[in-house]
Amino acid sequence: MKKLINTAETVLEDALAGVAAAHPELAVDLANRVITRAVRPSAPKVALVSGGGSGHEPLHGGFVGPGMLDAACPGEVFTSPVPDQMLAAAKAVDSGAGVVFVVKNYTGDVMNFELAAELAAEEGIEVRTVLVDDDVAVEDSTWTAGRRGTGATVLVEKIAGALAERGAPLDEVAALGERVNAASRSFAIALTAATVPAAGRPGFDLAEDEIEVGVGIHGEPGRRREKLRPARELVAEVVETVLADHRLTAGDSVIALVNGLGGTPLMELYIVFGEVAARLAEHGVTVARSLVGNYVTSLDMAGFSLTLTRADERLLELWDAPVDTPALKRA
Amino acid sequence: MKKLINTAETVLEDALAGVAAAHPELAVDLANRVITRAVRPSAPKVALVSGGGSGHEPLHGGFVGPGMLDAACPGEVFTSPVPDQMLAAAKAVDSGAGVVFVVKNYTGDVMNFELAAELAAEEGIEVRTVLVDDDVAVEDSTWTAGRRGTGATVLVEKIAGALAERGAPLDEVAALGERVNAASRSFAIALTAATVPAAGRPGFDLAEDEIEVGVGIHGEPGRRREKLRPARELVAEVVETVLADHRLTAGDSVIALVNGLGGTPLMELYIVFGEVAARLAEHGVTVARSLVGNYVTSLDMAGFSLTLTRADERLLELWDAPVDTPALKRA
Amino acid sequence: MDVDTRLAEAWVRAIAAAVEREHERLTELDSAIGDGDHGSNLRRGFAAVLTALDGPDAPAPAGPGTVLTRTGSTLISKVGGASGPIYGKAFRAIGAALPQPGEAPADAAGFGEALAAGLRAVRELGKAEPGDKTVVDAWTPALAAYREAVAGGAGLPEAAEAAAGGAERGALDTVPLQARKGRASYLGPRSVGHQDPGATSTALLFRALAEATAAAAGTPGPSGS
Amino acid sequence: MDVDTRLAEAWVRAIAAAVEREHERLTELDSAIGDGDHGSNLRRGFAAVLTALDGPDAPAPAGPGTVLTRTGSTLISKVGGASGPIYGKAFRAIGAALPQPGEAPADAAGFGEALAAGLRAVRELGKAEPGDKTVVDAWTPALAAYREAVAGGAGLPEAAEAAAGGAERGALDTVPLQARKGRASYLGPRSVGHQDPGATSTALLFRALAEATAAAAGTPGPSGS
Ligand SMILES: Nc1ncnc2c1ncn2[C@@H]1O[C@H](COP(=O)(O)OP(=O)(O)O)[C@@H](O)[C@H]1O
Ligand SMILES: Nc1ncnc2c1ncn2[C@@H]1O[C@H](COP(=O)(O)OP(=O)(O)O)[C@@H](O)[C@H]1O
Ligand SMILES: [Mg+2]
Ligand SMILES: [Mg+2]
Ligand SMILES: [Mg+2]
Ligand SMILES: [Mg+2]
Repeated sequence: MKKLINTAETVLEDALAGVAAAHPELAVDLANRVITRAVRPSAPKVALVSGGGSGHEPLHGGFVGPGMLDAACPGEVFTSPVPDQMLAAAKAVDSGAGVVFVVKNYTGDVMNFELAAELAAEEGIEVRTVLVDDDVAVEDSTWTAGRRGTGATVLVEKIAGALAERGAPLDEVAALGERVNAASRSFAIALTAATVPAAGRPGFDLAEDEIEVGVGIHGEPGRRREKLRPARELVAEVVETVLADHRLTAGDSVIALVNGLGGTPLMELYIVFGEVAARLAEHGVTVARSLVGNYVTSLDMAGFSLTLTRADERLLELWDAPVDTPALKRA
Repeated sequence: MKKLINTAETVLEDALAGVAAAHPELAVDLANRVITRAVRPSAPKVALVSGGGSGHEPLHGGFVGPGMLDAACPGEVFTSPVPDQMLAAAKAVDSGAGVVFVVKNYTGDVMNFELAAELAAEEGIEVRTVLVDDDVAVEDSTWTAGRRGTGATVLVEKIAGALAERGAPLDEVAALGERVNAASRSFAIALTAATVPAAGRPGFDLAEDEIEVGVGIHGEPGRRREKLRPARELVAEVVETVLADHRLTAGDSVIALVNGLGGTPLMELYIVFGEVAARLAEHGVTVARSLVGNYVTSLDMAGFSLTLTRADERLLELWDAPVDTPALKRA
Repeated sequence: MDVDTRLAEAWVRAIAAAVEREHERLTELDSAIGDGDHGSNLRRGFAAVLTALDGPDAPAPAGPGTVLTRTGSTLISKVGGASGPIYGKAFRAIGAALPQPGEAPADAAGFGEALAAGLRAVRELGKAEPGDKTVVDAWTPALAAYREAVAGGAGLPEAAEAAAGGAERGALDTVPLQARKGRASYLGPRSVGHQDPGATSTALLFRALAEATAAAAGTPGPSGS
Repeated sequence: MDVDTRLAEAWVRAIAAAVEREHERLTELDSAIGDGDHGSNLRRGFAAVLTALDGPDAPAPAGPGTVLTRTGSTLISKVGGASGPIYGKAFRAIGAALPQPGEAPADAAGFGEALAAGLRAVRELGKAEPGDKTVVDAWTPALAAYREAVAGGAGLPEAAEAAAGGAERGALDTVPLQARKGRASYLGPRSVGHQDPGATSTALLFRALAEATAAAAGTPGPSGS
């Protein structure tokens, strides 16, 4: 394992120290492991709190700031944070208008946020939870823990964050978050496995010509193993898979996120995006907005995910709203 | 070689097609391989043109936009662009106020931009060239091609770009670019080699516990091979190396860029930045501004570079000026 | 043998030692069908539990129930992931099911009820059925074997030994199962052929109970045996 | 033998064929002490040169000088990197040094002057001295051997053969050198022990000249031999 770390045990605290040093616009509570905005919103507003295992940076800490999250709770690598963190975050950012937890659908995250919601309620904080479950690689959700939450998280946090910033009430912000999630589908392909620092070696072995199709963001293997093929073919398959589930049709318009999993150069992500745009054009689907880069990563995993969110005027307008976070900015 | 590409021969054109599809705010001339702003500045201004081999994304195309570059010329992977590209770029963006070429100091880049400058002069375009050579790993510049241009390029392009945006004359913009370069020093460490698509395999072989110290951004081996050590120790060495050359002393303040080489997760870059901040604090050097992320990459190479630019009021004020490019935004 | 504070602490310490010894194996199992952190999750959690027991700020526990509820709370506060709430809630439920200080301490049968409360808590939180390839698949046969032993007249050490055997068989029996809960479920049929990490740690937990009770039986403590 | 249009074209085609054959080796050498693109750079460049010669838009060349200056211009426009301008300027200089259409064609001695002009262009642009581990280290001995052969009365094919030998020796002789120009110079002492890719491609270029002139000598063209 080759990593720029001090020890496997201290990756989270060391990384948080770096975030604190790099971002005066954020306040990092190292003891509670909570990242908030350094400058509180001037008026009371619904607060957005998210969190999850670390190793997905810039998610979630990189999305804290005006127009998006109020707080993020980073857990250990690929491990849901603990309820105490979310409670501390909720207490730190609640202005009385209530708190929305944005939770990616993983057993651990769901359970821990659930416990936190109970604790917050006991402290008199109103909490709504938006569950993100956009990954269509998880095919049979009756017989699984349900679809995983992946790339759509960025869209939920951005769009619901924009609405919260405008002073919308708690239920409305949560409902919009749910709508964005319902309008989103994702699918990912990995070229290499991720190495969890504490595990010390890659989660699975792939031959020089093999890929994992339908992976999540926690280094787990995908639905199946295939041979590497040209980007055009891989993307065509990914687009077909997403569209098959999404029922997007000619005339629809989408926000498209081509997301790197951490180890893939931007140049390749642009090649992928070019293919995505071409395939969608063939289907008559318009790419109204797009985002290409590393947003929801999986440590050093090479590969990409595609997220398509069906767009309408309102979502686009909120997507375009100003945002000022370390990883997403718009004037 | 595992890459999300169609063919090794078409990576550049396929990536440019993706850039064109992803960024309506850019105009991509696929035939000439020139990226410009889609919307021209309203008033005549000095135009900044940069370029270099591809594989360093987001450099340079990702820095085209208000407040930074007017045009970028991407060459083949790790290969300087050709003079025709820079000439086409200069013709496309010159408003009569002249053009500054920002050139990283590599034999190929220098030669090709030199030829381009001659051609541009023949067409009546006034050109100044700012050479970026910040990499202190190249120790004995009398016996080499001189210091390489690496991370400082981002600072030169941002700061000179801000000045150009305000309407400063050609010589002033070029002089400021040179001043930023002179105030900057960089050093890089690689944990893995980069794989050039056309070569098909890594540029060098590293054992599971080895690193290359003092690498450039073209996949070439560094000054020496060492054993991997904790981030704290690696960073301490890098900071010492840069400071030794830079003669920064207590009370000085810097803009610090911790830059990922393409294959290193953001979490590790934050760990590195935390260590950089701690070491600089020990030296009494203030980090006035910082940037952590993938800005000047080397395909899929894992590792980081550190760039320190001595800051003064004027540089900071221009660093803080608005910028709106795909990879760097500030309101 | 009754369940006293000392036994409760000994059990928790034995789990911590087992986790320290076996965390690499747990992580390896979790790498195969999960995300490769189960060992480090429990290790972090039980290290914190030991600190809570032994640290300078540790209050003297008011009884075995308190030891176990505090263990559960610490796991919830320190582990995260799926196993944090699951084991955390389980220990809190076990602790809550034990008699209060002043009441008569739990005997083998009473402790069986507490273990059952633990399983109920796991199932309530995680909604897993037996056969879903989770903690439940080790805990269920462990509890059944424990009860059968008690019904046959066994004391706590023997019943715990039976439970450990049951948990270990249950963990092994997860190998051919296709996961339907937790991360492993994402793998679909590819989860078949691997032992579930959580069921495996549950087996460690019951093996630790067998060790702690056997040791208590061998070295009579203040409460005798 | 004089240098006519057909010979100039044959030379360029022979280089293109050699580059197509050897590009992987050139890239491999460049991977060791450079950035692993020298083979693909020249391959891209000479493919474009062939298109410029043969493509539908190719104008009929007005003479051997035009063939070579056009080759140089195409390399400059298509290659990039260090080798693009270096070889581009070299071919442009060689072409410019050849007699204009209407003038008496260059003989072996005249062509030697053109090759010398090529080397001057390389050195003017790149500022490399012999021993810096560059193209110059193959071109210099190639030119010396060529001139020596011509001084000894050799015709063009024999002189070219001598030049090819000189270039190949020169390329081999770069192995022990420490690079002082180009990317390889960044490696410092670590550049020692590797053959320079650019010197190696220069050897291909002179070997192609030997082949083309030998073929022209064997199969008399319009200009005879
Ligand atoms: N719904 C559930 N009910 C019971 N146990 C579960 C459930 N989901 C997961 N588990 C257990 O949790 C274990 C994984 O724990 P751990 O790796 O620590 O958490 P995570 O899956 O969040 O990384 C699995 O092996 C499984 O036994
Ligand atoms: N200053 C120079 N003068 C002459 N030849 C040079 C000089 N610098 C580099 N070269 C030659 O260029 C070769 C590398 O070419 P190439 O790989 O195509 O370009 P780049 O180095 O830009 O990647 C080197 O092997 C060397 O022979
Ligand atoms: Mg986990
Ligand atoms: Mg090159
Ligand atoms: Mg796990
Ligand atoms: Mg090269």
